[in-house]
Amino acid sequence: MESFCELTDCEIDVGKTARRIVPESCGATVTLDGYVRRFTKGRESLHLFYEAYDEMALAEMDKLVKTALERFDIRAVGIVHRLGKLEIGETSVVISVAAPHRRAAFEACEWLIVELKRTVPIWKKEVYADGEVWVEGDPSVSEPSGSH
Amino acid sequence: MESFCELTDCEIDVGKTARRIVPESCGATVTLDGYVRRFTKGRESLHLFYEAYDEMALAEMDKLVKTALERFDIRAVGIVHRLGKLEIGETSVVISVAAPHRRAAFEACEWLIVELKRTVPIWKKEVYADGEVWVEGDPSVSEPSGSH
Amino acid sequence: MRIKVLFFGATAAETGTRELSWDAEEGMMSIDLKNAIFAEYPTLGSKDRQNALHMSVNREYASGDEILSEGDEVALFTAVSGG
Amino acid sequence: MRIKVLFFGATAAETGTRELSWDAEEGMMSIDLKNAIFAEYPTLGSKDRQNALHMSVNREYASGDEILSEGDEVALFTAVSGG
Repeated sequence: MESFCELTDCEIDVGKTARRIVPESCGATVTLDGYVRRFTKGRESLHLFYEAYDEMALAEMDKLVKTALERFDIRAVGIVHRLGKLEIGETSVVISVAAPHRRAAFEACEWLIVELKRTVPIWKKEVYADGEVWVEGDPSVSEPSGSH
Repeated sequence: MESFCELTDCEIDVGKTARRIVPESCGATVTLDGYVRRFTKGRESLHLFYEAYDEMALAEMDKLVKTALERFDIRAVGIVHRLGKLEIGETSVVISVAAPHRRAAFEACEWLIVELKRTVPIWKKEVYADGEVWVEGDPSVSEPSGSH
Repeated sequence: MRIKVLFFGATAAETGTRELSWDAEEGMMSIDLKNAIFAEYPTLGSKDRQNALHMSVNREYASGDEILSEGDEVALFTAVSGG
Repeated sequence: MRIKVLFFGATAAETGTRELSWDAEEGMMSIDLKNAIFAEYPTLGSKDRQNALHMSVNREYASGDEILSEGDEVALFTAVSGG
């Protein structure tokens, strides 16, 4: 069973992504589907735009998967992050974790999204009716050098 | 946005199920996909068979959804449980939880599967090459009268 | 009065039936019906096993002290194993 | 020696460029290149803002004490906001 990390400019099929990692030794897959909210802190987004440092983002995602496979009793991980222009409600990121037992899958999935948001070089631009803003991550949680 | 609980004799499309509950106020959906393991405690299952006390199972699932919506900062829940004969790898249960923020979705999804396994009147029969066994839940965790 | 009694999964297999109409005395408590069913179906197993079975009355988990009425639906089943 | 310098998102918007070839002295430390870039692009903001920027060298997060070599790839970017 192969884990995978991908960046894509196309719409993500969450169900298909999750099903790609199901090994026979497993009993549960936990999937996080993150998508574009219409309102952020009360302000309405028209759409979002994601940009990545592609090669480094893939390398950092691979590191996260490797660490998760060592750290949790899980068998496979699939991560897909969308890039480019996203409409409201479209999926920006999917993280699926398959495990023999669900507890480890929940833990690993949540750990992976926290780490992805902290370390993987991808940036989000929010586009409003009256302008646009590149969102900066929380610097207090984003100290990637401490984790590698 | 409507939450839903269903029993079905047909294959479950996990991705479609998860997408039915996405409201605009949300940013994350966490989905548990539980499926049939080939091996349970080292013994190989040919297939599984699930049976429910349908009306009571739906009523108990509705109670769980209601409690989850009160207890966690989530907006919608979708639960589908498969009944009848299931082949190895087929999905037996899907629980999807949509929330403004992912933390509550993870918590509620995990709480719901634990409670579902404890209180919802559905039973599993494991069919082996040399016989079949109705699985009994863990009586130490299954004391539903205490929770209602 | 008539009580509808249901069995599922293991209890259906052990009693060889899924549904029956039980003739009960007016005002019977659910625990007494449960014990009467155990007396009728020794295949439901030992006392310990019986204690591990759950009972519902009208699709709600029952504690045993429910007073039954004509047409009530009572089910006896093992600890659930869905999911 | 030539160093490939990359900007993304906010830093690309602020410098008006996404990639440039920087002529650096042999054996330069990454922190010194970072400071030279800040001197060239004051639009990258205040000292505090600069301190909040991340640097990578050859697609690994950098601490500043890396010795640079011909052809290295250095990127400057804000705290990440994917997910």
